[in-house]
Amino acid sequence: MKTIRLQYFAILREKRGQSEESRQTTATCPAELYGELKAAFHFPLTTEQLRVAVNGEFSAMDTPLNEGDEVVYIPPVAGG
Amino acid sequence: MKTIRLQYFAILREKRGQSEESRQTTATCPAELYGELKAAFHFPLTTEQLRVAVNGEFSAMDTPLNEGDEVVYIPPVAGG
Amino acid sequence: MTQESFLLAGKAFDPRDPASSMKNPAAGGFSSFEGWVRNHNEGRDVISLEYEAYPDLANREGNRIIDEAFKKFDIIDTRCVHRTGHLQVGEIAVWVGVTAKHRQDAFRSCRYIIDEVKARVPIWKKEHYADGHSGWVRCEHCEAHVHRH
Amino acid sequence: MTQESFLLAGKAFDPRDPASSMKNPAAGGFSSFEGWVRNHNEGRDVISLEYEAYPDLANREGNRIIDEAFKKFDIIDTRCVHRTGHLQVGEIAVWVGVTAKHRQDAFRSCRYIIDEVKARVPIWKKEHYADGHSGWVRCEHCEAHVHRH
Repeated sequence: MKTIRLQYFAILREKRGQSEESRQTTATCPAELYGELKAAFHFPLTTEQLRVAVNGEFSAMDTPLNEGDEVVYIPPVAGG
Repeated sequence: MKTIRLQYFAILREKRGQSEESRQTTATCPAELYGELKAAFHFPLTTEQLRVAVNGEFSAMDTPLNEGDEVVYIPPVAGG
Repeated sequence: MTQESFLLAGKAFDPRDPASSMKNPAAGGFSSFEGWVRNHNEGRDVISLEYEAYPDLANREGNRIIDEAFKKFDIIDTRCVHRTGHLQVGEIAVWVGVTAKHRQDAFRSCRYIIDEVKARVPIWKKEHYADGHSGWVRCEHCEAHVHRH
Repeated sequence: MTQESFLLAGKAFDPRDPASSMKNPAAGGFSSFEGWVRNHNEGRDVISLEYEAYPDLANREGNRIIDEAFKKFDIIDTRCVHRTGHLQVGEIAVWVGVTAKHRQDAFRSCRYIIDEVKARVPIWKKEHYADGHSGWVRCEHCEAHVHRH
């Protein structure tokens, strides 16, 4: 069990109903953690449609997660 | 013999020492007229390096000239 | 180039402010682009927009794009400012300015930066439509989750 | 587009003036370019410039280029202003602004207009150098006719 800090943006923030939380999880990577969150909060996107940032940097979906990591899932961007 | 109005710009104006004149000539086209002017005023450009405008529009160097036409020789441009 | 070449702006800004620091006697050309909020998109009437950013990563990725532009093109300076928050039709959503000795590098670099910013920087856009609906742009499932607000 | 889309300006101008009439809620992008007087050219130190135009034909050819841009690209509006007279380093020599629904057309059209204006519009540039000499740019024989002033 480790504690992961999550920030949510855009459609994920709206679906979650809040913009951040700390979560206890046994997930070992962002893909696994997303599976857990998707089931809990009915997120409308799959990991194929997302990128992920761990501790403020784009990372692979199978990056090992460590205690206290900050994870942000990035829906398709649409700036400008 | 016809009367042609001439305007001079840039290096041709400087070489001529004035920006316009009316000139009596027997020249039948802008190329021929330029030969006359080049000899008289030591213009440093050849007709291959110039374009010509007759009555405010780009024209061919062998366009027939008519009484009262306005002729402007266009050195290589360098705007912007 | 400074750390602050890419900036997020929470309020309306005047492009002359970021541009004012870019005057340089060695520069022969200044290319700029402004993205404006349009009154329509994909056949729907748009009345306003919301831009939401992940600020830490947006700043980092925005400045990374500018570093790339300096490597790819012979430019003197560049700035990019992207709005966040609620914008009305006609407001400036994003601004890019580039100075270079020659105009070709200024144009190419300006276009590179805006293209990459739109594709890579974590900023999301929610459109509010005249019919009362709204949706997150490029979120493929949004149509199924459109809601009244 | 109006007859006045291309203008010559005998004095310094603020690009916001021609740009101010281009606001349009259907426009998603505004691309602009400013040509600035550089302090050097082809290895020589430049202290000032003179631009001389053949006004009738410059206006006609400038507006013709803008007509072409409307045919080639999907743009909403465009303006171009070119200076004449004596300019100091850093001054704006030429300005082009283009609005379009999409940024690609705005960029392409802006670049088309500045490229064609520089190549075709009868405007000539005389450079004044730090060493006291001067010369008409692109006049191949100028080197042989450089003079003190």
